[in-house]
Amino acid sequence: MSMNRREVLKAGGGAAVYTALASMGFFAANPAMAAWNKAAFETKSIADTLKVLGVSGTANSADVVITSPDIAENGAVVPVGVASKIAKTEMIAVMVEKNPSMMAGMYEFGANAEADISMRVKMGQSSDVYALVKADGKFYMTKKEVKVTLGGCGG
Amino acid sequence: MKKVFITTATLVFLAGCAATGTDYNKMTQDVLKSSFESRHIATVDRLNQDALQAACSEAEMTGKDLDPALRKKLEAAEMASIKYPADGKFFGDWTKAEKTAQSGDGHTWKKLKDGTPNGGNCYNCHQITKKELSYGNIGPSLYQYGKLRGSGDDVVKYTWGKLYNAKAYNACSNMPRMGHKNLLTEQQLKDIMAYLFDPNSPVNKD
Amino acid sequence: MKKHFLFSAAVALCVLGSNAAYAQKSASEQAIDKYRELIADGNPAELYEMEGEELWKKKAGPKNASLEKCDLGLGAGVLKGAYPQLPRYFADAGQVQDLEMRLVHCMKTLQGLDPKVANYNKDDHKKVIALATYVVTQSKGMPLSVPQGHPEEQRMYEIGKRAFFYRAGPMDYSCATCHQADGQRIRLQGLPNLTKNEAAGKAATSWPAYRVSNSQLWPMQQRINDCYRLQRFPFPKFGSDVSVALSVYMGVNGKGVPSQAPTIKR
Amino acid sequence: MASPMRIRARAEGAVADVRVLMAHEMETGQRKGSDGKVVPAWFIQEVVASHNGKQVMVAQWGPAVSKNPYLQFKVKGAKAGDKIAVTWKDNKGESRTDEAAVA
Repeated sequence: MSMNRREVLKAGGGAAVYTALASMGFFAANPAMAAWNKAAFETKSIADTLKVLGVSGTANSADVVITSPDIAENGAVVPVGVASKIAKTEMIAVMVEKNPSMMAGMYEFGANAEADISMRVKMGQSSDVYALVKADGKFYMTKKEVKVTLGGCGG
Repeated sequence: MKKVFITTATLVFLAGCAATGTDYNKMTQDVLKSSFESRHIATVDRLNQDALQAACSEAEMTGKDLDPALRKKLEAAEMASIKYPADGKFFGDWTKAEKTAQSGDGHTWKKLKDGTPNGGNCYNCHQITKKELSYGNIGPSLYQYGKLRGSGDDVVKYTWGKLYNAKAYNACSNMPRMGHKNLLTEQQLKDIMAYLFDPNSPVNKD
Repeated sequence: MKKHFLFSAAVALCVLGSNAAYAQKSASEQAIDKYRELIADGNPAELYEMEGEELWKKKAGPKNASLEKCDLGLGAGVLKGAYPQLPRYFADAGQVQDLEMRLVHCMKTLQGLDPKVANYNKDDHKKVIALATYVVTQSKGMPLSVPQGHPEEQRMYEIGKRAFFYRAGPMDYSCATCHQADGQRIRLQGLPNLTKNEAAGKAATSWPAYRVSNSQLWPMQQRINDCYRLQRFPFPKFGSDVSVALSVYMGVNGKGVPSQAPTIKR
Repeated sequence: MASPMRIRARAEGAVADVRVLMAHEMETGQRKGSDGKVVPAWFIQEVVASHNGKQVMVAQWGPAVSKNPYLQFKVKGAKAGDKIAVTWKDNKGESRTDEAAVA
């Protein structure tokens, strides 16, 4: 049942997409290596992350919406959704500023996907959650604060 | 709707009373004994009730108040258990109290790591500071405790007593007997006292 | 069916309307409600449900049998509606059993296994949880109806009620300390009033629940077990009578409430 | 062996809403186990989604994604009966692919 990555790419005819993504700098250039962008997951600040991703500047946009609770009852599972209404959105990245590994996830979209994802992240403490969006070659960023509380009984 | 619920609850209790109550009490004891096993310091002898626990369990199950004479007797015994600080100093270091108030550690099935003090579980039931939003409401708010009450000898002594053994003032209080049952150390109680009364602690200042 | 839903909606409205605490919900409590709403979909319990279905249908043990002939109270292999009528008295076992105990009973008698369930959420107990999750899912929305026909079932209710109010241990806590009044919270965690119909029914049918705080799926016995830990009682053994008695007490108090399990919780 | 995913895909007009649950520990590599030793990092790094064999989304994840990950995304032009496939691959090289039909 389980397929390795290359088989999936072949089966899905995704090699072209893969190359295209690699050229965008989000995946390692060498397809034989893991595509995972290690550097982007090791940054310690928003500024560093933007640098690693080759982002020189970002604009604010009301068309990028973060859906998350104001208070999370438990930091182990914090729902975060990001939707971009900006035309030609190619990528959404979700970052938690105060996490040791602040990059939570990066999503690259084909033309047949809507730029609208939801995921669940761990948060060690209350923090701003950032959404970085790339659309038509330009970058947009927005943020939302999520407070993490201690939920229930002790013991 | 509320009325319906009350009626149902009453019926349930009556049904319980109509049956041979003593037998069920004995059966409950037997079931408790066969159901639990000792783990670390939480040994099976914890299932044995003292007179106060037994009286309050019965009162809460039947929904009847304690007999006034019994209440008086129980409260007097608890009052006699209260030990005031030997050095006469009620106040410790308020900066150490927040940790105790936050923590729910201790007294359970697992040994705490060496050096970890028992927690007071305070926030589980009480609002204490403005900053901590995650607080329970089983006990009254303690926010601005000293600011609202001052720090006269009477209120200080009463507060110490309440922390040490809340049952001395209300036999079936939900609050644990923090000093009497050695749940917290005298020093921890002193630190909490300072937290509640010191005008510079976040309880009163924020 | 339609009528049934209308009825529960009416009950829900009444409860909300009569509950003063609801109107007073703080901003924090409302934010927590939003959080719970957001995590409600995509309950990882579904992963266990899939695993449980496999375990139910797969031949295993010295007798090389599946659990498909397991009698959960409504006849061999009947899943739908079985869970809301548990715990119940089983003549073949000579005792009142809850779902977890009954599953272990079937693993022993049908498959010839001797599942190691003493360690909660470890070893074979994880399989029992997966199986329980599969079983409860088949009865979602069906009304809770824990039987009280057999004298043993009645006896367990009476013992459960006494155990519920039984104060002991260094903190003098009983189950009732937290669960006999409306609108109470520990920290921000609302505490159901288990002496009342709606709250008792919801609580009785919420487990197994996926606990996001420790990423574990907990069945009812483990929930009760952890309450006793927080009460600073000794350790309730798997399948202990006190656990079953409390389940019966809650289940009977919650009669008629639609089953919710599996759920997701803090 | 990795446990199966739960994939639910529902057509809502011209768009299919896809919800995926994956069974994975998602160890951060920063947590200490009961023996006091650091539990090594073990988490899903890539997720690839396709619609009738055509890739729609590729995600890269870090260790901050919660245990037993949940992912929701939207596919344009997916109709009832269409196939949605999801593959994940973790940092140990293990992977899993599952498929579901759009309802």
